[in-house]
Amino acid sequence: MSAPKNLPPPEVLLKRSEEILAELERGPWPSHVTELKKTNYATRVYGVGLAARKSPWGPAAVKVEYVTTGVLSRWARDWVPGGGSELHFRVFHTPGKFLKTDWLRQVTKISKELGVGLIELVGQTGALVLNLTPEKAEEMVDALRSIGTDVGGSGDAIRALNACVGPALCEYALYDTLKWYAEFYKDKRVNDAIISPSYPYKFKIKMSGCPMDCARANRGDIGFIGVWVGAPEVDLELFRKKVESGELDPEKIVARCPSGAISWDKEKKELKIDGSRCKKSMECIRTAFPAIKPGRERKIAVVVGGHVKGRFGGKMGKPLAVVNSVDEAMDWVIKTIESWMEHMEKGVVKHKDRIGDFITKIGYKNYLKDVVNVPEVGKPTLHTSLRAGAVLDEEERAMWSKWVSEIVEEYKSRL
Amino acid sequence: MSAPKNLPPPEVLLKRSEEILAELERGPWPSHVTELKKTNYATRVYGVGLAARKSPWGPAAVKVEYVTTGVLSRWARDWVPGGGSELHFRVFHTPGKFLKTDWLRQVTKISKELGVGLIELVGQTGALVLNLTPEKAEEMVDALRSIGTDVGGSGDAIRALNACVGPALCEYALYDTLKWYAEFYKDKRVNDAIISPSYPYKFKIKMSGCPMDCARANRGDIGFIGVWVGAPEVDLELFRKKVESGELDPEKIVARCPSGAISWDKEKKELKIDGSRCKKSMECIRTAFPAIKPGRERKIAVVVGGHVKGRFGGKMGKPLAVVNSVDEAMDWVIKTIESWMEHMEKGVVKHKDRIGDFITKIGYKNYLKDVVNVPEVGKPTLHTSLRAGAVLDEEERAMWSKWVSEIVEEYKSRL
Amino acid sequence: MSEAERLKKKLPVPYTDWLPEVVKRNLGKWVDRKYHGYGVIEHISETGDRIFTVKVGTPPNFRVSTDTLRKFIDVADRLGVGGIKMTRNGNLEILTDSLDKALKIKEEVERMGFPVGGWGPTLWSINSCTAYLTCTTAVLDAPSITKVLYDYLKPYFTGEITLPAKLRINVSGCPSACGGFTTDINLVGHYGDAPTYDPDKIKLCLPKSAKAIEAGHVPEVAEVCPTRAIRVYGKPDGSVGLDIIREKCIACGRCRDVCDWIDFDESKAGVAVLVGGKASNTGRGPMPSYQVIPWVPAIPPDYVEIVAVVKKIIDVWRTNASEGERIGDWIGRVGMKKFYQLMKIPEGKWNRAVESQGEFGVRQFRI
Amino acid sequence: MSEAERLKKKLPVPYTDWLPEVVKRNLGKWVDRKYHGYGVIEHISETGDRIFTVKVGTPPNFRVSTDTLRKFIDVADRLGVGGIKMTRNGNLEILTDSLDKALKIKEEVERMGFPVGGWGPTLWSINSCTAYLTCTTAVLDAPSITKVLYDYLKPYFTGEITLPAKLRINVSGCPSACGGFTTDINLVGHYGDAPTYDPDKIKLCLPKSAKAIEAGHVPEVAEVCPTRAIRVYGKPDGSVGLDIIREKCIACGRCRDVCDWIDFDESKAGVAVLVGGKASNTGRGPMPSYQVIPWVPAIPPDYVEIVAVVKKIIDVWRTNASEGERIGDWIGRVGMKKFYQLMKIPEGKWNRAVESQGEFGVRQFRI
Ligand code: SRM
Ligand code: SRM
Ligand code: SRM
Ligand code: SRM
Ligand code: SF4
Ligand code: SF4
Ligand code: SF4
Ligand code: SF4
Ligand code: SF4
Ligand code: SF4
Ligand code: SF4
Ligand code: SF4
Repeated sequence: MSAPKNLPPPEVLLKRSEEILAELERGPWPSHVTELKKTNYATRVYGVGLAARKSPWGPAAVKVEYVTTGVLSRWARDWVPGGGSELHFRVFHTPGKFLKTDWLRQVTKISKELGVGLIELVGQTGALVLNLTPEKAEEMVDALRSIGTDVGGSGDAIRALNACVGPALCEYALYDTLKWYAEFYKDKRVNDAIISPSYPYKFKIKMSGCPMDCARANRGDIGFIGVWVGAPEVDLELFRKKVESGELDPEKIVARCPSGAISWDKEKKELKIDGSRCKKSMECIRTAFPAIKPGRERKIAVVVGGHVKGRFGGKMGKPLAVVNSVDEAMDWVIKTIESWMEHMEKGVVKHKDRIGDFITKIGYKNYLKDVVNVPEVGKPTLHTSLRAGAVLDEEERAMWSKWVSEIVEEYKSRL
Repeated sequence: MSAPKNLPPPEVLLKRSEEILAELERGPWPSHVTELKKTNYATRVYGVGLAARKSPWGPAAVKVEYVTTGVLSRWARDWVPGGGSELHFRVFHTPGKFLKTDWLRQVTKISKELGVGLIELVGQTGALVLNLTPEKAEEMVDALRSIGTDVGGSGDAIRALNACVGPALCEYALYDTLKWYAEFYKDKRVNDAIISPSYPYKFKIKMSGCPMDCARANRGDIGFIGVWVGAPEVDLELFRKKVESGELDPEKIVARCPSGAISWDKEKKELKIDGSRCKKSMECIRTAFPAIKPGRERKIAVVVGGHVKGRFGGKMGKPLAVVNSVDEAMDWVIKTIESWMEHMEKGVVKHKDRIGDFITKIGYKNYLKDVVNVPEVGKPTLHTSLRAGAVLDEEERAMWSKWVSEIVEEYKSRL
Repeated sequence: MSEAERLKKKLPVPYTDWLPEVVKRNLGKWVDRKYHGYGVIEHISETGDRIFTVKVGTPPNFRVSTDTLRKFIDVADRLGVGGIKMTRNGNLEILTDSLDKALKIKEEVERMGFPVGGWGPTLWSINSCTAYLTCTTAVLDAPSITKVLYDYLKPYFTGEITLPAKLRINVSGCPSACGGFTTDINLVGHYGDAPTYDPDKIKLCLPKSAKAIEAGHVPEVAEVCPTRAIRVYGKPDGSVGLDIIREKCIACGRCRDVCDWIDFDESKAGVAVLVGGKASNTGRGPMPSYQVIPWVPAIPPDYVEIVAVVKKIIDVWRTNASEGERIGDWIGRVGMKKFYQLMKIPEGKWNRAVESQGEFGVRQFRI
Repeated sequence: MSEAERLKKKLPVPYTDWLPEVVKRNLGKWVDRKYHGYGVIEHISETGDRIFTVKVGTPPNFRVSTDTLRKFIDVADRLGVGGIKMTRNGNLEILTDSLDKALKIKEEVERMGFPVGGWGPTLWSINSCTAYLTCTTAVLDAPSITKVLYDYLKPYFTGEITLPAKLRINVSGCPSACGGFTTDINLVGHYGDAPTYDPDKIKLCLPKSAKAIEAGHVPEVAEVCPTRAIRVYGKPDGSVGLDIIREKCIACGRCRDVCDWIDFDESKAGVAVLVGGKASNTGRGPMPSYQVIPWVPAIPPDYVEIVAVVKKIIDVWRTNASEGERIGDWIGRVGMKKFYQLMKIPEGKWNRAVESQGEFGVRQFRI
């Protein structure tokens, strides 16, 4: 990128930078600039960028031995007075992003001593991001390993996984999101892919414990969302109590259900939920918990191909299947990735085609049939195949004849 | 078609035929065989078909001068003892299929004197079907004309139109189905197409006055369905009266609404319907009419491409647009047919591709854009285009700057 | 008559000319209606006029002789207002102006042997295509199947026994499904196997010489096949051969529609049963029907197998559905798997249990 | 360290090792929860244990110095149970075991200058990408925009002013939208025009010789363009030329993502505003957001234009939505046209009012 047009002379630029940075330290909300200034991060470079209205950073080529993902390095553009450089690691966050204070102290120690003392507490994908200097990079990797984590998750590879807090704190969790967060990391095939970026593009895995989808699994390359079958579970006694005490207004609960599944019999004080209609909106549950809870028959909905931008624009995940355990979908994840890679070799998928783009290219039906071999959940289009007729062999005809004759037998007396 | 295998000798076949026909005259429901026997229709041929378990009819080539559709002629297959022939006309039914008795007497006269005395009171598409003999064919056409109707509606042409009874008897009708039934016939372009079959395949037009869709417009090549905007209209006073008298159970009405749009405040005896949710299911209306009626802002939903079988299997109509009058859609009908024909010339559409097949072939989005030039109603697929960004020129940027500056002005004091 | 004149069509316009006087007078003015038992509706106009309609069931394929029709005309003249209306589904409605007369009409037509019924939670009618009566492509005969079904299901039409909701049945003699196949229960005749052909006569549907095939011509009989199950090829002797690839065929009959020498083995033919279709926007809205039983033998004249299967479907529905639930709404709620379980239907390639998704009809619009 | 050893990753497993003791003990045993003002939740376990979480807002892009972080650690040790949890949206939760302590924690962090809030009908947080802090492809700076917005919207976070429902805002410096763009309000920086390029340096992103182009090679900078707005061609002198066809460009930045010498004119850059996205299945369910305002100028450090537009969106929503209605649910109900009317937004090519149809997320399944 070239220098901004009409770039003022360095002194002016630096002065303007100072002013803007000062401005950004005012106001009631905690300031990132105030934080930056407490560290060895090149705050001046950031300020110059703001003054020039252009990112001050260009790509640099710092390498860390055998660490092929999770390292990002920049140098200041040539128009930034005084230059500067920046290096940061994307580090595997902890499951549920719980940080025990003793461990966190170790992190701050590493950050302070080997880094520049600046931390992004959680990246937008879910990593822990630590800024550092090139000189200490190798050492920092070792230090992070010594406290049980590592660097990884950038480039054309599996990215930082993201799971909602799930059973660790949340009463709604329908499966153990954190367990599966860990299981994914442990899977050898996933693990290999975390190490070296060789995919057509990035790949993100997101897990939410329930339909609230706090992890935005809906938008992952693959997403897992806890659900239940049928109606939410109602503790009628508790519900009535809450109604009597005025805590709950049953009419409001009925009205807010987006599927019209709930009815309240005021006389009998009976709450009924039609499970076949329930859309799992969580509306009744979040209002009346624990008098209304998710149903007992727990499942996991798997969606695939969500992402931002990509080749064909952003996409919401498409339905893959409803499973009993994340395990059941593990093979699909691998098959999807393998096929995505194969299609890159064939030239169908190009570099920078996300999974969603890949599915768009080969067609959703073909993806389901040929790649993961999963029956279609439903008809995603307005057309459904509507035909009468069958080509049967003797055996099949005999089978149906027999089937019919049993019904004839059953109905004989009534015919 | 060849003769059935193991065909018994003629005497046996005829005897079996008699037995079966006799059998079909028993039972509590009025028998078609009993009717056949009162006419000059070749009942024996029908009976032989049943005995042989194969249609006894093959195509024949009776022509009526300058009548190119609506005439169907058959001869009995060579294995039918005694042979026979059959000819029938598809005749334009009356609007709403109302038959004034004096007119109907004339029809029976024509049927008896020029035909064989057998009538199909309404064909499955909506025609009036009269069986006749080849000798009297020309004469029968003239006779039908003299009573104000005509022969037409078979082959690759516009078929018998079908409209529900609409305003003539039905309190739900949201537009005048019968008027538009007639208008379609009057339109020169439609009229031309009624005369000579030159389409890739048949074309059916169906009109229902309301979402009950008694004319099955949902399944027409083009279908018109009356709808309203927002919520049904409620006459609260009448509704309350009906509740008090026990005629209506408001809880049941709430429960049966498939969209959860209705709420009933028992205390205040208030019925509220959320128009934005209402799916026009007619459930509340049919139960509580006239205390609940269709809304006042009347529209017509147009669907396209429905049919049975076709090349790619049966289809339900796809959404085209919501209009204020059938008139607005007239051009689309013509454009659709023209493009369908053009695509046949280009070899894209083949003989026996219905409109729905044609749309499948060229793509629904392309159909909307290129053929009828109608904006898409909504996103029929699971993917929606999700992008940020714009390429603007000075003028556009100035326009947005100005727009923003007005908001800045408005909010200045609060910033 | 000149060609030009002959080509000009007489069309039923202007439409108001065709309406009985009392209908014309009250066009669009209906403000209420009352049901008086099954089959009789009182239409109330804002003008104070009333029309009573008496709905009469008709023979299969809605076929009547002129003699019978004249009897109805007489009744309509004597007890009615001089008008009959045919419904789209073949019932014959006699129009009159008082409940008294309506009930008398009911009595008279019943005496003629014609049932009065339909509307509400009943069997509204059985639609039948023409099939062996006049049709060349028929595999089975729809009117006789319809007759037998009607005989058994009459109490559901007259309302002696009510149902959870409206029931319509369509019967078609072949997969063209002229009877329609998106209603509650649809019976559709089909080959039950790939078609055969008369090896000699089939030539009438093929080009004469192999050269045409080489030049890229695809004869219509092959072209219309949706699955490319028909292969046409040049033979060494210069003539043209045809193969039907059984594995690809779906027994749709499109080849038969365009070539009379495509044939089938009547002993293998049967009816497919499709259920759950709807046009109306009530309940879960319009939806297509699905083939749930690919093959039931169809043996005239008693068709016991078909009757037993249809009765069982109705029974299973009656016992399990909620009030107001059409078959499709009910299956939509409980799932096709559950329906299969109740019917003990084995699932296979030709009747894979599917879940319909998406909305149809007016529900596709945001209004 | 050997290559093999170095390549082996240390991963945060087994996962229970990472949980604070009291969390581990109550894993999956939560039976109820109570809100104590905004930001504080009491989690009630079937074991009788309780955990109180105090949710603290963090600086833009969730950036803190180790010094500040240590202060939080001290609080968590002193008043909490030795654990902090980061949320997916950058809030810092301190865990403790009594309401008393929770309120003390609230007091202390507020004294440190950090607000406590979120949950329920409030602003839950503003997610910001890193942009000018570290990113090479940034068009605008997201953290500073976020800072200014937070300054103005703080009362919505702390709950001093409540909203109809949850509000999340995402800010991203370029169309890659690392901040995400399917939440309630999304601000996304973009060029505002087709990109430009450095005519000399661009060669680094192109093949050296026209021969490669003739041989069919498409350099990545052209290949990634979704609209084929980039044309690469051989020049007569054997070198390679590049054109950007403005009419086709949608300013997505994919060319820039793979070639550092693709450039833009910062005076034309602006933010696009997308609204109505949701991941949660509440209300009308998950839905994508749509670009409703294609361009708002973004001028640091006060970004008044952006603040005014965001405030107006919030005001229009607050005044018109029903209780519990997220922005997307509300617009879904009243229609985008209505929203445009209320906001007086002119409709054009880049912000065509659309109606989202179809269901997303778990609603795509029949469960
Ligand atoms: C660090 C982070 C922003 C942050 O401040 O937290 C980030 C930063 C960058 N993203 Fe991102 N993305 C980050 C989360 C996201 C997300 C959010 C998410 O994962 O939920 C998205 C949208 C979701 C998605 O993936 O669809 C995202 C979509 C992109 C894209 C567009 C992807 C696409 O499909 O088109 C790009 C462009 C690219 O890859 O070339 C991109 C590219 C980039 C680059 C690598 C651009 C560059 O080369 O300068 C940025 C590096 C900046 C830097 O210096 O680190 N980033 N990026 C986030 C990663 C940290 C982490 O791992 O936790
Ligand atoms: C902590 C967090 C998950 C995590 O591990 O990171 C989380 C955890 C919970 N979410 Fe969430 N949500 C979290 C991000 C999200 C997201 C993601 C996002 O905002 O990008 C979503 C879906 C995206 C969206 O906005 O559609 C999300 C949609 C919800 C909802 C539905 C809100 C709605 O009105 O649509 C609820 C229910 C509610 O608020 O009534 C909810 C409720 C909850 C509760 C409070 C459950 C409850 O009501 O008892 C969970 C508390 C667990 C706890 O105490 O830790 N959570 N929640 C995230 C905290 C974000 C923050 O710091 O503000
Ligand atoms: C007469 C009638 C049945 C009846 O007893 O009422 C009928 C009879 C035939 N139909 Fe039909 N169809 C009749 C309504 C229908 C309907 C019902 C409707 O329109 O709602 C359908 C299904 C709806 C649709 O069009 O999608 C229908 C779908 C077919 C098809 C399949 C069309 C397709 O798209 O694949 C064929 C096959 C063909 O055209 O080659 C067909 C072909 C035939 C032929 C022409 C087959 C033949 O060549 O023998 C039948 C002529 C029998 C005869 O002797 O008249 N008929 N046909 C109906 C027309 C009378 C009328 O105009 O009122
Ligand atoms: C006469 C007829 C239209 C015509 O001009 O041909 C008709 C006319 C009426 N229909 Fe219909 N329907 C007629 C075929 C249909 C069809 C078509 C079909 O069955 O193939 C449908 C849609 C297809 C379907 O089954 O989904 C249809 C779906 C309805 C419904 C919705 C039934 C349901 O439960 O889903 C109602 C409302 C009801 O029954 O409560 C209805 C109600 C009505 C009423 C009775 C309105 C009312 O409740 O006051 C109309 C009476 C007008 C009158 O007195 O003449 N009509 N009605 C048709 C009579 C058929 C028959 O003889 O049995
Ligand atoms: S997604 Fe569900 S289980 Fe997970 S934190 Fe959110 S509300 Fe809890
Ligand atoms: S979870 Fe949502 S859809 Fe299901 S019953 Fe409760 S409110 Fe209705
Ligand atoms: S479609 Fe509607 S208007 Fe027409 S007859 Fe049926 S109920 Fe009446
Ligand atoms: S018409 Fe149907 S969807 Fe609309 S409010 Fe009445 S019952 Fe509900
Ligand atoms: S369904 Fe088949 S058998 Fe019946 S009339 Fe139509 S084409 Fe003939
Ligand atoms: S047209 Fe239909 S019946 Fe004929 S071969 Fe093809 S699939 Fe089979
Ligand atoms: S959104 Fe753009 S500017 Fe922000 S971090 Fe991502 S790539 Fe960089
Ligand atoms: S910004 Fe996007 S659309 Fe424009 S040239 Fe670059 S890649 Fe193509």
